Amino acid sequence: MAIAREAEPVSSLREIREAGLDREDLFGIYRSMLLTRGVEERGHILYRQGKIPGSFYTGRGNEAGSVGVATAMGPDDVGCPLHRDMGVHITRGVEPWRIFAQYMGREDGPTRGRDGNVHMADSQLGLLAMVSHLPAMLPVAVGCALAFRIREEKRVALGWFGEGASARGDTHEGMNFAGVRRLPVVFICDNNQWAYSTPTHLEYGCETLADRAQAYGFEGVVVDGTDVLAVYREARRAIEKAREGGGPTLIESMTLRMEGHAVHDDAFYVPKELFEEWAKRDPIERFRTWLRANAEMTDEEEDEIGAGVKRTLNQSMEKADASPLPDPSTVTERVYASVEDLDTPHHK
Amino acid sequence: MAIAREAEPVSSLREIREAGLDREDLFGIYRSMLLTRGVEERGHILYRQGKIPGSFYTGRGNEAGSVGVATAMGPDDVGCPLHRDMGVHITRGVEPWRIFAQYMGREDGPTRGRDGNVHMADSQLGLLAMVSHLPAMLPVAVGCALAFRIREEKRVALGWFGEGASARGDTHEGMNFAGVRRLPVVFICDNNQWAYSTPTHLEYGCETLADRAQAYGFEGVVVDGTDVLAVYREARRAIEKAREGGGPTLIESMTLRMEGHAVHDDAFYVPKELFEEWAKRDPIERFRTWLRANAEMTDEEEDEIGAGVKRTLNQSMEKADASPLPDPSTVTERVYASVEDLDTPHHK
Amino acid sequence: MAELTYLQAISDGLRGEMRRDKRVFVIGEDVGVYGGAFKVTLGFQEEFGPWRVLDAPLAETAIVAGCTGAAIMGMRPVAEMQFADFISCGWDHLVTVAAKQFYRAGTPVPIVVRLPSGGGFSGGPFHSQNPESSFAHIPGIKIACPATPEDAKGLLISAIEDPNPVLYFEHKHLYRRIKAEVPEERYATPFGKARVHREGDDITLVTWGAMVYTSEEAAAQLDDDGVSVEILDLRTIVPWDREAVLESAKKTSKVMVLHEDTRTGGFGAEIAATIAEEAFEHLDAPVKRLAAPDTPVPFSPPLEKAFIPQVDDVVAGLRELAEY
Amino acid sequence: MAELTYLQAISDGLRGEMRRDKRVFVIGEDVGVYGGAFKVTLGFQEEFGPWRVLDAPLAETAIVAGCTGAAIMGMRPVAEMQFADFISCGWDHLVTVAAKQFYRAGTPVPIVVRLPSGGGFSGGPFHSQNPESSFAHIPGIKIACPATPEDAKGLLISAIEDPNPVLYFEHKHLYRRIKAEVPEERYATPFGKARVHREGDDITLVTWGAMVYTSEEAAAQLDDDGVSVEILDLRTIVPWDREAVLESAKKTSKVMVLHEDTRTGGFGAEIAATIAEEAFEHLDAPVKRLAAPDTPVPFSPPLEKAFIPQVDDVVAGLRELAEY
Ligand SMILES: Cc1ncc(C[n+]2csc(CCOP(=O)(O)OP(=O)(O)O)c2C)c(N)n1
Ligand SMILES: Cc1ncc(C[n+]2csc(CCOP(=O)(O)OP(=O)(O)O)c2C)c(N)n1
Ligand SMILES: [Mg+2]
Ligand SMILES: [Mg+2]
Repeated sequence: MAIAREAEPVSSLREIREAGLDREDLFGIYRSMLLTRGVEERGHILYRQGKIPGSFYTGRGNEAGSVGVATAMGPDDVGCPLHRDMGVHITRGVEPWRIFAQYMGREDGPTRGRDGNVHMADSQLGLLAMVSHLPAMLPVAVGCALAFRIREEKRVALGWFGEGASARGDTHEGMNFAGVRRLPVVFICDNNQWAYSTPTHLEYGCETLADRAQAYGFEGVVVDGTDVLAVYREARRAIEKAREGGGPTLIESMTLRMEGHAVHDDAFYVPKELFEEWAKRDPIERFRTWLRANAEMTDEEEDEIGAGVKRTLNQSMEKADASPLPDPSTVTERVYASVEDLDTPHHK
Repeated sequence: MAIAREAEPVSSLREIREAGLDREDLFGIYRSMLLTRGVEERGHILYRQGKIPGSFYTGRGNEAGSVGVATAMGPDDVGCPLHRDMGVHITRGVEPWRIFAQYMGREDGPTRGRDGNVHMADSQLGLLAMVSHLPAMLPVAVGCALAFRIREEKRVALGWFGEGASARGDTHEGMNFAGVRRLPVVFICDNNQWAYSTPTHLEYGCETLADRAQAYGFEGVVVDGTDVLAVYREARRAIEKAREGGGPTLIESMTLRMEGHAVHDDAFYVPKELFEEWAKRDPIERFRTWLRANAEMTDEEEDEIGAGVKRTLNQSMEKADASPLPDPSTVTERVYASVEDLDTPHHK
Repeated sequence: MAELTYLQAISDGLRGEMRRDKRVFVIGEDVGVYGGAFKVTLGFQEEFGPWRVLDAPLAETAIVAGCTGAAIMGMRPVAEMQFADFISCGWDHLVTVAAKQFYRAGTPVPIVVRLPSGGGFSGGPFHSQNPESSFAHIPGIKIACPATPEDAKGLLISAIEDPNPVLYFEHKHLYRRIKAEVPEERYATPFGKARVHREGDDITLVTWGAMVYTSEEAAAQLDDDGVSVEILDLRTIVPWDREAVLESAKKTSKVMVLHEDTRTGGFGAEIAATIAEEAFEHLDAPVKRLAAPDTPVPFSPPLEKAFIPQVDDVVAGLRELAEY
Repeated sequence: MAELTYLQAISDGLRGEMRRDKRVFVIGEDVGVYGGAFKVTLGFQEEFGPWRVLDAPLAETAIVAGCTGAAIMGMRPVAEMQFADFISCGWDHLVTVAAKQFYRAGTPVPIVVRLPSGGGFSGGPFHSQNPESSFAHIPGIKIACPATPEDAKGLLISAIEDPNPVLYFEHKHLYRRIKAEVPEERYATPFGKARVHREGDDITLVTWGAMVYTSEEAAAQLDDDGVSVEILDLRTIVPWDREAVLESAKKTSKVMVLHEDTRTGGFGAEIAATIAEEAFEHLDAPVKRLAAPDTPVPFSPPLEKAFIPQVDDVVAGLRELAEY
């Protein structure tokens, strides 16, 4: 008894043009997806080289989901992406060298070495830094939407969560409040079929998580999370609906976590065939093929984008490595904010 | 788009006989409902006399809901009733004098003066004492069901919650876990249309809360909470289904909180017409009429039950008043349990 | 100056800030039409409308997290817990998100959570607690515990101005029992400055909240013994006024720390340990801690009386110190 | 006796109890097929089946509340938090239900929550915390913090036997780093009895968890100064061994209290305040507290090193005390 709508794939250039993207935008999306994967692949190398302390997570398999949604956001919209959503940071314009600096605990990472991994955000770009506790930022996104509603601004907040984190009370309290007040917020469930080693049937008992939207009085939609254009179209619909006062939407973006939970995990518990099956639907390869078939991307264009990404990555790693480690004597600083610290783009 | 089933009223004696109740049982239910209301009305008097410290809550309007469900429980089933569920305590057999002693903070109340109001339970009768935090006992009931499932016992746990408390994460985490593991638990939502002064449209955004059951992969049903027999029938169905391995059910029992939130609250915010409308559906009067029409309850029988309840109440108040206040020198005792304290019916 | 109850002072302070600053809004269970369980926001929804005085669902995490998000977007949320006890349901969001977001990510979270706290009226284990000590251990959170109507207003204004998460504990037992002159104009009472509630030379008594009045009664009894007690009302416990406390301790050489919350791991331990460490050479007696025993708050009056420190307990403790 | 790592000792202790007592079951995120984030329950599901080794949904409240209900129904649940940090999501159920149910209603809640805690490997603000102090303030909860493999096993067995909610903090940094002989037979290490990790005459150092080893290294350096340091490993902080601490304090007259958690309101304050009050006349120097500074746990190695008390910090503190 599925209740939520199932989104169709995007099949033609015309269709996606209607949804607001021109050819340049499409190339931009492709570039962001490549960059997203590249940043994480390079991060992995840095990790193996011992340059990244702590643990290391990637979002391989979720590049379409994260980039697709972020592309649909307006400039003044805000979002709380999680640990599989590097594509959101990239698409919003965080410079890759700062991400590498973050990974390596350097002073120029967005958290200045205070936090690691993708626990970061650039407030200039409308993003809020995630905490580890999942999905604590979801009800925080609802709070952002509340501010927009109180001030009657036409802005939208986005809250991401994993299908595993859907089990937490935070998900429920946030969605319920958003539904009651019809707040301008869009919820994105990155459903990658695993929560660490836990399969979905041990996480939730309903058919699709998008069905839960009706429990809160709003719309749910399931989208193929390897189809960046379908994700974009659905996100855009939901965001514009929220902007116009139509209330929240829950988008469930289906993909597979294509690696272990983190770098230490070989995902032995995931059936090999599942990986093989989903490898065929690799979001980047899928979009590349689409671009060749539907947007007439040439060899040249493709190479240029690929080479540009490589260049950016190389330069970024170098630049990041030049960033200093934080000065230990500053460890006790900035625990409490002073009034001047309120002078951020968010707070204005 | 309602999803949950709507339960029909019970119309004939034959029907309720099939559901497992004979004439004596019906009189027993009637007596429990009278006693429930009587205990709370007397409590109110004691409160006005200054004999009850703190605040004072009643469940007027919910006598059918609480008694109906408790009647459907098996002797080894357990439950976590809340503040509108005095009828559960009464039906399970808690002696009224101990409830008055509890109200008055006396040594013979189930919490020995450590807690007040209906924050109590007799573990001998399969009940767990509620905490104030709503609905914290709901996931605890799920934990009881987990123990039954691990030990493969044919026992069922019941967890109550108000429609207001449905907004809390506890509700969600408990139901989700129960759904995933198909645990033998039945959830009862006492939907009395108000959470303190807050109306339902500010509490949840869906049509009926029973619809939420599908979000957890189990069945939901809405029942008229003023029809004790319908409540009984649905509770029994759900309990026996859970007992046979059929997993959880969510029953939403619709009524109106017929008084203020607590004794200090005159409920000015509830439209008068609403009270008038629901007064016509008073669960006790409704059942009395049914008994006269369908079970041929005679004047004599009715009077006898009424007089018996009155007698019990009078004796109970007297007995309770003879119970001593706790000895202040014991205040620091029994913060930690010793191994001997595990010797309760629950723990065996 | 008008004579206001403690409760009116809170209400006035909050209303004033809402009039002054459009970014300030209140959210909580039943704060709207009902005016809050204790009527602090009575009439607010009429004046400010339903989007600045929001009846929240029964969902403390949604409230605290919602305030966090709104604050980061430039608002100045003031949340009301119906009882301080229910903040346990918002604990995670306060300590995990609000307290750490600035240190980690440079994002200030200027929220205020109002917490009607304290016992003395048979509220039982879940309507009487003073959970300030648990939070005082968490870096990134500030904590105010006003004792007087004047401070109730001034500290609330400071709390709203503050760019950090502030827990504002308002003692329910003072709401209507304590009345005093409160300046009508706007003023902000600074955090971290103790108030000398009563000057004295022989013993320093450090406390906050409702215990200020218990202390006062006890100190009056000590006067009859010829022992003069100085009462310091901390006003805020994060930050707390170490300088004032240490100075007074050095002057009197004997100190009692008193709080209504339970003893073990209570904030009194922090204060006592600090004095014992930093005024070591000035002390003529061990720093004495007086607090509730380590139990839940019991409901029944004789038990509750045995639980909450009473004037007699304080008198006995002060006498012991005096005789040391 | 076999030589076991700290982690193996926990694992062995738990497996033994599960074999012995059918009521014991484990629940947590990824404890089943995966064997837990740190592999403490590796192979357990194969041995005990999926209903005694339960992979929980990502839902700490469901886990803690579920354990509470199951415990009241006669089971002996052992929950695993994936990291101690996530217990903030179960805070309410621990302090509101589990801690108070016996006092209020006479219903014991014999649950154990295992909490992989502590820093030292760039886990950052949410994978490094030592949240024991927050809970130590809550009456009704017991807290164990083993430092050695032997205690890891013996305290876990005591925790499971205990009829109360027990938080069992296992320090991640000790998991594979610390190895020692552990008796093969079953034994229960009693709560509330400190262990003399090292005898000494001049200074008492009270600590627990991973800081025992930091203390040890520091004490060795003090030997060179001719100062002999006695190290007391508390093993459990609720209850804590006041007698042993006071006795040692009276013997040495100088005390340092050291913990990895942050300073203000940390449990060190309770210990220091108690010593300062009850051994007042025996002290030749103020009780010195050493702890992490009042900040979240920073990620980057130089910052984390500045945060967690290091051997050098302890040495410096001890020297100060020695010279006092
Ligand atoms: C409240 C909380 N509990 C436990 C964890 C540890 N943890 C980190 S990621 C993870 C699995 C998350 O699964 P899901 O939400 O599906 O996100 P995914 O990692 O699959 O993208 C767990 C259990 C956490 N981060 N937060
Ligand atoms: C977590 C929590 N927050 C706030 C309260 C204060 N409170 C007590 S009853 C109540 C309303 C409950 O509404 P509902 O769940 O519908 O139950 P009802 O009282 O209507 O039966 C509130 C807000 C509480 N008990 N628990
Ligand atoms: Mg997942
Ligand atoms: Mg209600």
